[in-house]
Amino acid sequence: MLLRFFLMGLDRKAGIVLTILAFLAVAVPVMTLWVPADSPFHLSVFTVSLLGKYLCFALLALALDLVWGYCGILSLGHAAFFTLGGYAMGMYLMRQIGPRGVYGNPELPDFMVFLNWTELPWYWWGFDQFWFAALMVLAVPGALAFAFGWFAFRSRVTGVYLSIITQALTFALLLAFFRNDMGFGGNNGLTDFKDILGYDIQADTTRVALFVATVAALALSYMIASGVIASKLGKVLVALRDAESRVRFMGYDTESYKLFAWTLSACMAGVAGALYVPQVGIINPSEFAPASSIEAVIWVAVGGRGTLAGGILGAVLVNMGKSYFTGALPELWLFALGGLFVAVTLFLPKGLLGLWGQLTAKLPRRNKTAALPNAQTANQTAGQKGA
Amino acid sequence: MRRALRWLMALCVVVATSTAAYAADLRPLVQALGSGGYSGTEKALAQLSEAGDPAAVPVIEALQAGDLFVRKADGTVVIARRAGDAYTLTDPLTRAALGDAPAAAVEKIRINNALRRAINASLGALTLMSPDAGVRRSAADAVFKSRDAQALETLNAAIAKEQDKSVRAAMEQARAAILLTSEAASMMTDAEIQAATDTLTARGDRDALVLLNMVAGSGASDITKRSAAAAVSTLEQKLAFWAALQNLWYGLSLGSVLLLAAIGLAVTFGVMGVINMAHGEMVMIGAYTTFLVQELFRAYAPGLFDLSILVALPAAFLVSGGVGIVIERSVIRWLYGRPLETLLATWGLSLVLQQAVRSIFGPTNREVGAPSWMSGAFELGGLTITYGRLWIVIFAFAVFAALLVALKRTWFGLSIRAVTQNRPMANAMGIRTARVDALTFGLGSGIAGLAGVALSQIDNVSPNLGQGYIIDSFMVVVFGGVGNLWGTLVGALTLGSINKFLEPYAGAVLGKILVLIFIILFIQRRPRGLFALKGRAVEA
Amino acid sequence: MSTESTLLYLDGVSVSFDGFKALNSLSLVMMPGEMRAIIGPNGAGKTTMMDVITGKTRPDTGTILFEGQTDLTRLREAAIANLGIGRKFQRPTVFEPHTVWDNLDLALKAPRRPLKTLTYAISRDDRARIEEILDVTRLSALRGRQAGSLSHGQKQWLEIGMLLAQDPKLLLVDEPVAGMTDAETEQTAELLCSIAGKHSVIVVEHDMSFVRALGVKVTVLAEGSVLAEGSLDAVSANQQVIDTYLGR
Amino acid sequence: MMLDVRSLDLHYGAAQALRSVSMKAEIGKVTCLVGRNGVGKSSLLRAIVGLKPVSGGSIGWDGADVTKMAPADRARRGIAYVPQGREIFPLLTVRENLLTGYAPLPRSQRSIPDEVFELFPVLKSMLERRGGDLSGGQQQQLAIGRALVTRPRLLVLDEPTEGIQPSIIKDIGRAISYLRDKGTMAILLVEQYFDFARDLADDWVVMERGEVMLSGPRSDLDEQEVRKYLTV
Amino acid sequence: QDTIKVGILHSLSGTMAISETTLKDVMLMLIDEQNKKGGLLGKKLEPVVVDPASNWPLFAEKARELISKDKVSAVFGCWTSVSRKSVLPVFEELNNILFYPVQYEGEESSRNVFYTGAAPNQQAIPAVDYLMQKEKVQRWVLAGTDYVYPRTTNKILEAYLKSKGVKPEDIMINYTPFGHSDWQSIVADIKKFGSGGKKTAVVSTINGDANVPFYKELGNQGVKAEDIPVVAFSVGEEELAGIDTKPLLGHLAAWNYFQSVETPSNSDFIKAWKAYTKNDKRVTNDPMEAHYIGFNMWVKAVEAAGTTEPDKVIDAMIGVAVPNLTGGYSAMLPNHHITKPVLIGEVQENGQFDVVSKTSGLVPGDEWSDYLPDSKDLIADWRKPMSCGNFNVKTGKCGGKGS
Ligand SMILES: Nc1ncnc2c1ncn2[C@@H]1O[C@H](COP(=O)(O)OP(=O)(O)OP(=O)(O)O)[C@@H](O)[C@H]1O
Ligand SMILES: Nc1ncnc2c1ncn2[C@@H]1O[C@H](COP(=O)(O)OP(=O)(O)OP(=O)(O)O)[C@@H](O)[C@H]1O
Ligand SMILES: CC(C)C[C@H](N)C(=O)O
Ligand SMILES: [Mg+2]
Ligand SMILES: [Mg+2]
Repeated sequence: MLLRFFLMGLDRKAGIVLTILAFLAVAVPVMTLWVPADSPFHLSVFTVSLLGKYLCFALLALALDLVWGYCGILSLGHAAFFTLGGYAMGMYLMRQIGPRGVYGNPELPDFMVFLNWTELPWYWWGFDQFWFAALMVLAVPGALAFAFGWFAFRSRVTGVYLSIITQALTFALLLAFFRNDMGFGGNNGLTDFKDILGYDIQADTTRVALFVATVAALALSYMIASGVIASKLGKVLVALRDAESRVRFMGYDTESYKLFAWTLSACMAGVAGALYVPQVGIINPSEFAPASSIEAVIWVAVGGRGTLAGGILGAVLVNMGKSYFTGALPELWLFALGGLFVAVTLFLPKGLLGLWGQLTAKLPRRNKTAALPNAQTANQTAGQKGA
Repeated sequence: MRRALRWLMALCVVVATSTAAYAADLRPLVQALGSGGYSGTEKALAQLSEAGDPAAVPVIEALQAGDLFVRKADGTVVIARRAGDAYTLTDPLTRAALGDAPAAAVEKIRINNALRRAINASLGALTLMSPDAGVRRSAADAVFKSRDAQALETLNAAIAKEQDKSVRAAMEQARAAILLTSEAASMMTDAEIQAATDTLTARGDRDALVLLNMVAGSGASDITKRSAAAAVSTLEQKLAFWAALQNLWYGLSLGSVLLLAAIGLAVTFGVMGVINMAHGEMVMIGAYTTFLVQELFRAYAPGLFDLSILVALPAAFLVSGGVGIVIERSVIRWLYGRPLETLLATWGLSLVLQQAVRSIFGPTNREVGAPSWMSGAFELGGLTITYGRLWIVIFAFAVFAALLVALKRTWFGLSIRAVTQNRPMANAMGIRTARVDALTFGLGSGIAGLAGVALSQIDNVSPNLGQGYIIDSFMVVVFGGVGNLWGTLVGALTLGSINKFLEPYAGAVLGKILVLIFIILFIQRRPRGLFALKGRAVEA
Repeated sequence: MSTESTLLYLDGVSVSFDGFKALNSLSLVMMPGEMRAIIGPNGAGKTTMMDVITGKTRPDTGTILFEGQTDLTRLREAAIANLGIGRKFQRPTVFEPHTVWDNLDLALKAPRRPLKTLTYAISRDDRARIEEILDVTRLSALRGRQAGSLSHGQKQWLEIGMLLAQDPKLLLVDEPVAGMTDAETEQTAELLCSIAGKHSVIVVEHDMSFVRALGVKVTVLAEGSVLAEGSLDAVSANQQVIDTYLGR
Repeated sequence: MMLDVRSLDLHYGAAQALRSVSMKAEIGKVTCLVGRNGVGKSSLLRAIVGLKPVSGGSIGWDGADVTKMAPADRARRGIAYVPQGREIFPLLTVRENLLTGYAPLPRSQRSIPDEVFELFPVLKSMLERRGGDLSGGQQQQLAIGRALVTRPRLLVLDEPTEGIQPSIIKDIGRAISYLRDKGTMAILLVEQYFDFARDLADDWVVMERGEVMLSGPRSDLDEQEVRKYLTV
Repeated sequence: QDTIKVGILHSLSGTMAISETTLKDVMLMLIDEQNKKGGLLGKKLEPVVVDPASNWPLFAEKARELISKDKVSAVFGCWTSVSRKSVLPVFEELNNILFYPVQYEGEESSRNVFYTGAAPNQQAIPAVDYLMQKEKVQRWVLAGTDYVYPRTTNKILEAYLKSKGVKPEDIMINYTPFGHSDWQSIVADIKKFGSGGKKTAVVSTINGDANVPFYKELGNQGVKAEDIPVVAFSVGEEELAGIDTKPLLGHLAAWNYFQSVETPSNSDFIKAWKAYTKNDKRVTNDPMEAHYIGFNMWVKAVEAAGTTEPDKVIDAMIGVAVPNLTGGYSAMLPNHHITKPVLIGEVQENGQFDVVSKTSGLVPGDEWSDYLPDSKDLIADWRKPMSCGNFNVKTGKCGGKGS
């Protein structure tokens, strides 16, 4: 059954995405670890970490696209789940430092020591175990999303109202985590990690392994997401995106549908955050900033909303652009990036992937709808009211 | 011991009066101001005010204003006023002109906070007899603050002579303050203490409370202590009442700031449905316009600086509105019917605008000054109200009322609403939707610009200005109910008040977190905001 | 008549909007298998009645029982629908981004819980059922079309098809033939007649020839309550009905 | 003075909805456009009022070519539209909905003609209710009323009787003939309700699959012929 | 390789751009001047500017880019502590050098970082001493932004004040969020607290954007320096440039440098700066001086080591002394902090500070505060053979209190 579920989501697009990911998972380790450094095919560890970071963002974008593209929930607070997942991982890494901290306290992280904490707060218990931390990576964002969604969906909060309260959520978390009293290192966050699962976090092999793990997580999430979308549940999601009450009158309990997708998405975001932290080496409250969530929305929009692969593409491209331009045009890059966003909306209303869709739509298609007469993708009338 | 003190005091009084006779001989004291660094100046100042000669007043005032210099050549203390590159020197006592001197030839007598305090105290004591009632009043206040026992005698004399009721009251309060705090208190009769206590109770502010508390805890007789304690408790009640009112005022004024920041968004987002992430930048542009207008005033009409804000208002409206129209015509208009994409485009625009301002004006804060009618504060009963805030409250309400009228009572407003509710149909009805759209977006942006003028008075004028308000603005509009102006008004005021209500208990940080949680919970109760539109009309 | 045997039982139902009484102590009883036509002036409260039954609007007062026992006023829309109450809206509403086929697939009677739909695979029978409905609604050729690109009338048909697919015990059909040609109107009448008996149907319509073709008991609503009830001929003879509704 | 549509083509994406459609509508006459569901009637009307750009052909009105004109400018030339699906402004009150009809009028003519309330008395009693709150039929009445406020010279009606109670349908019928008889406006009517259309039509236009199959004055056309295109 | 590359890692966009952009400019100017003097080791210096955009993980990424891609010999950068924490592992891993020019909370010493800004004992404690002695302050308001630097500084100050006999009820602590802009009630509270009859002062660790509205509110509510002086640790000439300072006359700031200090080297520096930026109104401030010192130290150390190789330079840095702009010599200590004079200035009407107090000698930076229980036994000494950032003098071991 599980197999069928995964197969269901496997269309041509998924094939391409998974092939690329599989290629990355193989080629990148080879090119970094075994290809000699002077070869043009050598990849520096720096590049690997960078790519790993992009793929974490891609996973976040994928998660976001699942709820935004397919259930119409524009989350302006998805970074909250990402960051919580990151903190769960960060707490594990922090505990792994053990007595190697500057104060040499085997129990307490440094920031607790210099603020005179004497014992580990209860919510840090268990984070010295990887399995526990890994569980929390899913459970904390998942539980928060579930609780939040349960109330919000049941109260029928929709549209901008929902968007804004997700923003309020992440903003509140931002302020809360800034406070030193929260016990998460305040503004400075968690950093100075030493090792993960016993391996030196800065070692090349560890970095490559983390990268491969990220690719795997992304591929798995992609398969889950596209399986969900292809299922009837996915169709219900799309249906309720535009006509929720109609779906309800048909007997579907739309709240639980949204809750399912929302929680699933939050867990994915949590995983993305967890993989992000060891690769960038720090997690701090600024990740909660509303702007980070908005940026994630923008990756999805740039890549193409409601396409899954678009989110991935958008996240990677935008962040690559950001990395490049902040170095190459440090004083002007915002013009470039801002201009890019404007241009994408104006000229590629369906994102980069939509462009691809527009091109292929012109050619005869060979999937199942092609057999039917009259099949055509209809464009909305320019004047018509949109969703 | 006590007797010795009393004796000493009497002596002081004698000395004080007798030195007055030798008023002409202030010169060495004035001269002493210029040597010995801060402590030397302070010592000389003390002697100068002890001398009690009003002739010293201009000297001390010059010292306060930073106009007192030492001529390096001969060490003479002079008053020097800048005239171009050089200084014009005058004699501090005789006011005789002493010619000009280059900047390098004189050295300013510097003062620090301790000196400033001493100057205030001595000026207070010395000007109690001034012919100008205003001066006497502030002198009395200064004495009240300094509680300088030396001033007591002059104060008594001044009270005896004083005709102006309110000035006299101030003087009596000052006297009561001195009596109760100085060593002399222990020698006063109960009746005297009682009288002083009453005077202070009548004053009724926190300073009085502190003094009364001292009496209540002092070594005075039980009766006085008790009556002081009673006075303390009535005063405390009164102050608590005023404090609550004051908090309400803070809520109102914070609410007005939120309202101003949000109201433009209530047009572009609330009415037009554009998720306008560049709203904050429109506010910022308004603030920078204010800066530019003020620069012009500083350069060409410094005398009229107080009017700069009045000129900045229309200017900011036009500039921000103009930018808004350009944005609408070039970008937004392609996006109607795709509200989510407006988020992406306006976010991009906000990055561009921020960076543009950063490139043009630099990344640092720019100074926007407050006109005199917007600075300072006044007391209203037990409330302290700053002029700046008061004007912002008034202004916010005025903008709100004007917008309300424009949207609800004019043809333009009707077209705006028709266009935003059903653009193609409005067009088919003969409404020029393109023009209406551009003007509406321009209106919203222009109002954001107006907000920028107001915010420049209380906040940074930097490229980040807008970012600071964008989230709050969205919260307010959504909390109040999208598309409902009254909702924006009530939402802003509610959030402002709640914030200010929580702040004293929870602290600013937790208070803010609680407000956010409140918004989240509130939206659960009212999923379409405070002033939700109900009925089929909305669902359709 | 005991409420037990009724399918739908409305008693004293009132709804007001800002003081305006859209339903005024409305009472109505439907037996299983019965078809009923409801007519009445614009604004009489017909659509509001359906809103109240399906849980879209909560009544201010009154009882609404389904199958004699289930109190509909306490249930949420989805739960009501799952009891077997299906509805066609006055304004055709279909799932615009989905194809005609998917619209029907979604409507098809099948488990509605998320985990069930996640693992759902369409069966041969279901496929056949959808084909059948496509046939009946003459949408076969458009099965792959996005519902959003259908014309008004086509959407009407699709929505009727979805209602059929849902296979509810009680069908609430609001103005099914608006925007249909006369021939189609006839067909729709036939279609509805054919499903009555197994199902109960409430039809709201202003098209008298259609109502006549149905040949069922007619209830006339006016100002939120029942004005007359009986055969079409009987009610059309009622002077009040003529004055407020039919006109001369 | 008339509406003159010449070989109009119209596409939705790649799908062609109108194929070389030509037709006329004259002042003082009711031109009735009929056809089955989805044949392109509404599309043609949308093209005439300017809400949907055409891909070929021309639309002449009042001697001018309006093919490329914005809807608002066509409205200013006297074209008023009652769309299928009512499209009233949901959050505006009934009064405000009517007032939007002032847009193409000079200030001096800005008043609501009496015939609106005579025809639809219910509107008068609900002036302050929001348009979106009205019942379906009431909204339809409002949509027609709103079009009349603009004092049109070409009134384009897309299934105006849809969802309206019989007595008012009769009133609308009477109103349309009254307006025709005033001789100041051309009326283009799309109607599925055949009896209603038959009573009013001076000219017929019959469409099928995006094309005009038949057209001409009532006298020239056999009613059965027209009906043929409406059966399944 | 014919140039020596120097990395500049300061935010040019985002919230911190407001402070950091200036530091980028000053670095460019210093490098320019050095090149005019003939460069270093016979080579030209080449600045590499990147924009970490006030985004902390991006700091780490950019640091890595500078070191491994651009192969810079040293990096001058960071403003906030969190950005420094973010890049620290990168510098340690890739063994490069960072010069950090801003005052900070201390409690850190890394072999690869040179801290040219003030440690708490070079700013906060002398400021409090001044208030206690000169202004006879008895009650204290510790107001700060709610995050690590203010919290730590206040913790140190609280301990210090208590050790001086200040009673707990005479200390009021208040924290506000970043970018706090409505200061009405807090300023009113301060006034209230200050009307208690005892001389009161505010020690402000309020940071960033929040300062301007704070000072504007102080001015409007008439909190005069004579009554309740405010001493700030992050308000310098640059910040004052955005405020009308007339109502703020006499409020204080503690720094290691003020633009108003009259020394020949300072007036040269100011002149050069104004010329370089082609703007007569540009002001100088303390972190700029820190970069000035840091850069000159690095130049000297590279010359001494004869190479830019980090290991050699790091060793050569300790003991290097260069003139600072306030008329003394600052030296690099074994703990990678420097010696600095501490100046207290009062705000003047022209937006400058008037120095009212200056420590008689130079104060050595103390990385591990003596007022925090867990760090008072720690010292850092990066000279061989100890070469340890957290040596415990009690246990005699490197590595904090444990092992
Ligand atoms: N939310 C609301 N606010 C105010 N009035 C409302 C609201 N909803 C419905 N109404 C009014 O209630 C009355 C009943 O409306 P309803 O839609 O039930 O009529 P209907 O019988 O379906 O009419 P039609 O045949 O025209 O569809 C109408 O007069 C309508 O204007
Ligand atoms: N927005 C749209 N996008 C794509 N195709 C459309 C769109 N609107 C209509 N069509 C198609 O164009 C054709 C003509 O539609 P139109 O609405 O003009 O038909 P109609 O004659 O008015 O039908 P009805 O009587 O049902 O209202 C139909 O096949 C329809 O499916
Ligand atoms: C006080 C600030 C300007 C710098 C300080 N190091 C910080 O943590 O941000
Ligand atoms: Mg109805
Ligand atoms: Mg149609």
